[in-house]
Amino acid sequence: MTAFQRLRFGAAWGLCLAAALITSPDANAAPAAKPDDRALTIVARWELKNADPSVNGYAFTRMEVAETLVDADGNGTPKPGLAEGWEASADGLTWRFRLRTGVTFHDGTTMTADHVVTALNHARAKPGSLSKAPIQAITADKGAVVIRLAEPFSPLLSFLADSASQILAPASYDDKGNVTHVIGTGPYRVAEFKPPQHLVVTRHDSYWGGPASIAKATYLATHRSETRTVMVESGDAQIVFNLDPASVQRLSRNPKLSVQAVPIPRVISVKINAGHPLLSDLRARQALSLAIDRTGIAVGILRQPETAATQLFPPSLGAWHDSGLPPLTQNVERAKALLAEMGWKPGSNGVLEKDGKRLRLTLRTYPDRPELPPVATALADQWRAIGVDVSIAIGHFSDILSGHQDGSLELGLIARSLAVAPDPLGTLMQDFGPKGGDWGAMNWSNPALTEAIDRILRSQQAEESAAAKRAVGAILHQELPTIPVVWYTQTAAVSKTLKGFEIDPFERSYLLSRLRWVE
Amino acid sequence: MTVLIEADGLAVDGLDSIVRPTALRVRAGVPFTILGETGSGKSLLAQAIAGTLPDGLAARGRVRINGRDVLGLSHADKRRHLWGRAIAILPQEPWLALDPTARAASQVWEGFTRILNLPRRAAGAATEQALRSLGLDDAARKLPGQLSGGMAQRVAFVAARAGGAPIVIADEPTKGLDATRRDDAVDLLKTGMGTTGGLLVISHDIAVPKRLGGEVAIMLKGRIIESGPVDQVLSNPRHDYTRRLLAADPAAWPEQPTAPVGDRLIEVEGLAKSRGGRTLFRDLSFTLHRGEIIGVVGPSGCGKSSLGDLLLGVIAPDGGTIRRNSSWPALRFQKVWQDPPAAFAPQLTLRTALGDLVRRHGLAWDRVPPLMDRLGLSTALLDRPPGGISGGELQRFSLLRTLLLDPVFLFADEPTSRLDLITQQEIVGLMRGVARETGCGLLLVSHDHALINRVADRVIAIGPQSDLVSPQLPSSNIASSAAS
Amino acid sequence: MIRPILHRVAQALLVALMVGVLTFALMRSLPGDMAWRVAAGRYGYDITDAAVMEQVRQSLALDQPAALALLSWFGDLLRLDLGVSLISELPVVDEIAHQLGASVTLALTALLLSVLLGPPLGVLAGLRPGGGLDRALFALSITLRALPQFVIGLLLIYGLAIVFGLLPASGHGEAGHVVLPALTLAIGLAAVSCRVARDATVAVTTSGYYRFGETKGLRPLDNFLRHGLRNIAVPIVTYLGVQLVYLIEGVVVVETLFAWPGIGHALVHAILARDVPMIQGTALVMGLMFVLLNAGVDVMCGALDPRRRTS
Amino acid sequence: MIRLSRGQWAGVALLLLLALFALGVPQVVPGDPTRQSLSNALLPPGGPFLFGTDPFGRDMLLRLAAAVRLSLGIALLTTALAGVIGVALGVLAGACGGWVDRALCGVADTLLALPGLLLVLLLVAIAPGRFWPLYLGVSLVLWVEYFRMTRAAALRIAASPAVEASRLLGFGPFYRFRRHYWPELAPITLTVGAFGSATSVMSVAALGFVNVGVRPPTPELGQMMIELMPYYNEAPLILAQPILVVVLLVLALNLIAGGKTQ
Repeated sequence: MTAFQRLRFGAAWGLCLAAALITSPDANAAPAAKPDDRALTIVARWELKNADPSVNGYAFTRMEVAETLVDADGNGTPKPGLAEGWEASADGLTWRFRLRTGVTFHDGTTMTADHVVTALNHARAKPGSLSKAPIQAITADKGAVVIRLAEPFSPLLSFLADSASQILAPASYDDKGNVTHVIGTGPYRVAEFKPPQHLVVTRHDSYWGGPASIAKATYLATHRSETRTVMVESGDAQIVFNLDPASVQRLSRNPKLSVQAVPIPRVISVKINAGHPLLSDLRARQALSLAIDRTGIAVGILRQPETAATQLFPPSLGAWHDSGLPPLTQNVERAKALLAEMGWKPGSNGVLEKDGKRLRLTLRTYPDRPELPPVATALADQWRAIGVDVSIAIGHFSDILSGHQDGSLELGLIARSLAVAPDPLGTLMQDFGPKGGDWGAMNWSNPALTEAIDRILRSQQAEESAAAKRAVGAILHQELPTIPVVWYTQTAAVSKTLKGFEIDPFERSYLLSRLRWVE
Repeated sequence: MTVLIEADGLAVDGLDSIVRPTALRVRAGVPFTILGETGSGKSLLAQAIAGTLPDGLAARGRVRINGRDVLGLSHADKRRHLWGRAIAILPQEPWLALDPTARAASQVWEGFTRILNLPRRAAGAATEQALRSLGLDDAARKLPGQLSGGMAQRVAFVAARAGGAPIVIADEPTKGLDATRRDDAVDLLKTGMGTTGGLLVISHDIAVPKRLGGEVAIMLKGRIIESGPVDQVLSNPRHDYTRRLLAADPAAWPEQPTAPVGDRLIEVEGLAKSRGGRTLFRDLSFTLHRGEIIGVVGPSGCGKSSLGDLLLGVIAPDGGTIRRNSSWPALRFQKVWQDPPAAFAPQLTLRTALGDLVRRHGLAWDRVPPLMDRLGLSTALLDRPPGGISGGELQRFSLLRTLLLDPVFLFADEPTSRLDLITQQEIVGLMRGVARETGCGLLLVSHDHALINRVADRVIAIGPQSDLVSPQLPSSNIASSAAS
Repeated sequence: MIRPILHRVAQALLVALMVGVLTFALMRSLPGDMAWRVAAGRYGYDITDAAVMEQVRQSLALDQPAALALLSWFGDLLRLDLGVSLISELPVVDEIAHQLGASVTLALTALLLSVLLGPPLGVLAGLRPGGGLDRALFALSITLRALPQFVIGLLLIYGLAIVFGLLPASGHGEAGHVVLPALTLAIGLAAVSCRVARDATVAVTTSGYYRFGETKGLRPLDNFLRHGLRNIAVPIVTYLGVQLVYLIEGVVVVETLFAWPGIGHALVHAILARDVPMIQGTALVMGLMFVLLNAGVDVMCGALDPRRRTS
Repeated sequence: MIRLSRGQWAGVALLLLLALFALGVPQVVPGDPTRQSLSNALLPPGGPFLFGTDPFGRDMLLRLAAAVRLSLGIALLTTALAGVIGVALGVLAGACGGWVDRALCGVADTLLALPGLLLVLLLVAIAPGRFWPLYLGVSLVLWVEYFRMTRAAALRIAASPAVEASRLLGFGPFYRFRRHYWPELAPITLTVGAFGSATSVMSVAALGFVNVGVRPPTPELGQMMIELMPYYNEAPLILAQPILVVVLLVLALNLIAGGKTQ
């Protein structure tokens, strides 16, 4: 290189630097397009994996790409979806679903009963609610879909509303029945699907319910809550879900944003190994429950006083919540007395001892839900106040499941959705059945509870069902196979440039088609 | 004759006055050498004239170059303007002064384009010609790392003079060169000067002014104690120091009687050694006796040091045998190194280092003071680290520590090449004395034929082309073919 | 020129071997049952239970002996087949191909920004050692080096994105999105490279040849351009090779922070989800990226420094 | 033996101050750094708690002191472990040369082929929340640096006339290590050690950031930052504390390393 060339190089280098400094802000300049064409960005924590409905179906129903036969309202009550209506036979074994007409898939195909049957059969073959229903056959019959059951099963409608049971066009599946492209019927169609972070959807103009207002939306999965908060604060995203508690207060003071919080049927509870020698005694479980300062945790960590759990079922679960139950409260003295009654005596460092053994337990939890580790920390501290030495192991959530299977789990702090399908019954059957459940009771069962659940399953009458539901609640409240700590609220921060935003308590949909830009 | 450089009352001030007010004149066509030992201030004087004094030092007095007062120049840039145009400043160590990442030709070429402002093509031609005139055609495309010392020296010379400066200031241009290359370098300078140029050379080596001729100034402790035409000053010195300096030149040393032969110490037969695929020597056979001094000469890199290390058993021969007299343990075969500071652990005071040695071998410390006395070392030096005393003193210490072990064989590897002339004479004298008095066999390696000539009983000359030259020649009979 | 290439090829093979054996051994010895992790990674916490896990276990053929699994992985690697992700059931190659682009964009932008920021400032400081700029830069550099990457990132986000609203904080797809994460990496890199540049400048300007250039009569600018620049650049570029480690490691942290859908992000997730083929694939690609970038540095060094070409 | 510059002294002073803080606070202020009091959450500094409290009402003063103890402890242990191994093998390789050197260099090169964080991440994943993978992983990364620097110096020293002289004068290998190698290696060890400690402090904090580091409620600086990060607006002074402490720690170590770059 000659000196001249070098000089030129130097000049170029200076220019580059200047250019980098000057031009980079432009990249963020507000889009100059018409308001109608503005794209919406939604950020939440769940990463995208693949197009399989049993794996990622929720993402496509939330973004309103795919729909289910049965929909659910804000209380979890079934309502017509792609099915206009349905009838059950008197014995409750045959269900007939009448399909909505004029529904087209995004590839232009018109939806037929055969398509629906195919989609449902694919769903049954995969993990998910439908695989757990006692279904004998699904058939098409004169434009309707007929499902035959082996035994009466009241939560069927709710299971059909599960996102894993979404109805996709035949072209969505490959030879092996795996979904390669999500071709649904919803108001939005997939424009771009790039796991693990991106899902871009555009308006489906011939949607049976009429076209949506917002033309384009992007779902962006962002793992860290700090990053999500920052994105809505900086205006990079318009809607952000799963705010961490500390950010809720800060964001609510932000004049450009509104923060919404809606109680959802998810509860943070302590899963207990009732077969563990230290925990098999009901008094031990009661003592642990009495030691918990639920209000303190709700205020101090979740920053929402109303989320302190007074029983397992949150008020949002209507029929299941029993306001007559005595609320779970903190009573440290009573807790200590119960433990003393069992023969535990204070030892060194205030930790209780019996027969030379210290009252020491491990609480497993996982960071996928950002609230869990802080709640675990608070619990450990509160339990130490009654002389129980609890150490915390933060790991992967499957450690709790495998701990359940191999019996090594002592305590687990979990955030359990009571309504994967809108009706919690399915979850309860799974969690508190005679053999316990991975996410529920461990080494604990109660025949009365099993019987009550069975009654609900078979019941065709609302009153009988309601009484049985109260019985279920009472037993769980009394026996404490899991100790409820706080209920969940779904939080979201929304830019004030949007109107019509609502949180679906069952987290089935982001209700995009109801949104519009503020003029 | 034109006076090119004219200095009057030129002094350099640092923390204390380093160069006292000095006057000198450099005339066209007459080389001028400043001769002095390390620390005499000779380099500073040259730097003061050239305007290259390091930061923190200031020159005062008056310097005229081509009749122009340069010290008084208002702006440093104007001073700089003389560089390359009026004066060419030749660097001390040319291999360090050439840009290691630029090819030789380009380092010359830039003088023609940037200083003489020749167009590219003309500069290229000028470069080619300048290099060819010094036989450097091959060097043009080479990087400094690929040049030999002599070639680097010539490239630096051409590069320094490319700007066309008539006056050359050369600071120690022969440092680190063996005798032949030294003479080449001096000749180069002299030829380059021609009849109209000026030449100011700084040197510690008497051989330089001898070969250059012209004028010489002897410098001692910051002042010129004597100056004048070379013939006059060197043949008829007036100052006592000059006389000592001249006497210290090995060529002027008195002839010494050869020693009577003692017991056989080391017998070498058919010795061969090669390094990096190149044969250093082969079929080398000789015997070293107690009290005998064998000199080894040859150009640098010829394997002189390897020979000594072979005798010590530090490295193994490729062929032939070395039989050491088994009456003495290996510990009594010792070595003295070329660079005294490198041969001592830098962090230890000499007292600790010697104390360790005394303890290691269960000797008595009592033996140290008399030896120090004999080597002319003051006890005050003991508490200093090796870096805190002069090279000559340190070399005496390295002699001392070997003497503590009563050596029967001493390998002295260029023991005085980094020392001033007078110190050299003293050290060599001591070694010789030790050999004669204790009956220690001495293998003395040096690039200085004259020195070996005066000291050694017998000489081994090792040359690069001739794999082996003249074993066991009488000292008067050094093979001159050993030059490169 | 042959030796460095051979050296890099050997290094690449070493990376493949190490990644293969290490990740395999480690993942096999990880606590907990792999099928659990895979099921969890695939279906999430609301659906995963023992039944789902059992289904996954059967589909994965996890009972295969470890040695056999490792061998088959190497065999597949020779055919450039990295297997199928256990979580998404998509080919690892496809996933990485998508993520690699994002990571390379990020890494190269960061490298470019750091080269624009660090060395020029360092050279300026080095031209006047002990001067105001030198001391200020020293303080800045040592402070920045004391800040963990994620703190730099968060400070930048809060500063540039939230308070001033200059740049998008997070996301991917538009050109502006790369600036903050790249800047986060670049600041860390520049904090070090400016010191390297400064030291190199001091070393060069006090060197014999630089001095000789001056006394030869070259004007200061000529001397700097002809003898300074190249010699200063050599250690800086060489040091880039050292910094690549920091870059690759930084990619892991910064991608997580900025939700950048790159390979570092994928690696962390794969480790948490125990997706062995993905871990091996991503670790391998990251290792190879490291080797490749190093080879790039070699080439640049060779271009800059003729000594490398001749020796 | 090691002459420190002014900057290095400043680093040593700062480090001593931090160590004094870490060790002194528990002596002066009684209490437990993991003790929660949700009613005292996020109190500002200067009130009943000198440094304020975190969202769990834990005393920041005690937590910081404990976190510094932990960070310094890990740093000290890992650098010491890596230092002993690295210097010993470095001298061995440099002084012996030959196949010993080639073998050890091969091991080091192999480790260098992969970015260190990857190694630490994988190791930490084996036993989440435990300390030993942290120690092992960080040491495994650090010793290579010691090894390379020590080996380079040892090669040079081994070839020096001083060492040859020592051998000829009848001194053994231990003497040579003590008098020749160590005095020159000590400053290098100090520099590498200070850098290594800084790296260790940073790595542990970074692992806390990706939730694979030390398990809560043990106070750890990186984790404290992440816990407090959401409160940046509400309690900036609380959040600033762990950040400042990390910066001071690493700054002190970098200063001791002499502001060098490598």
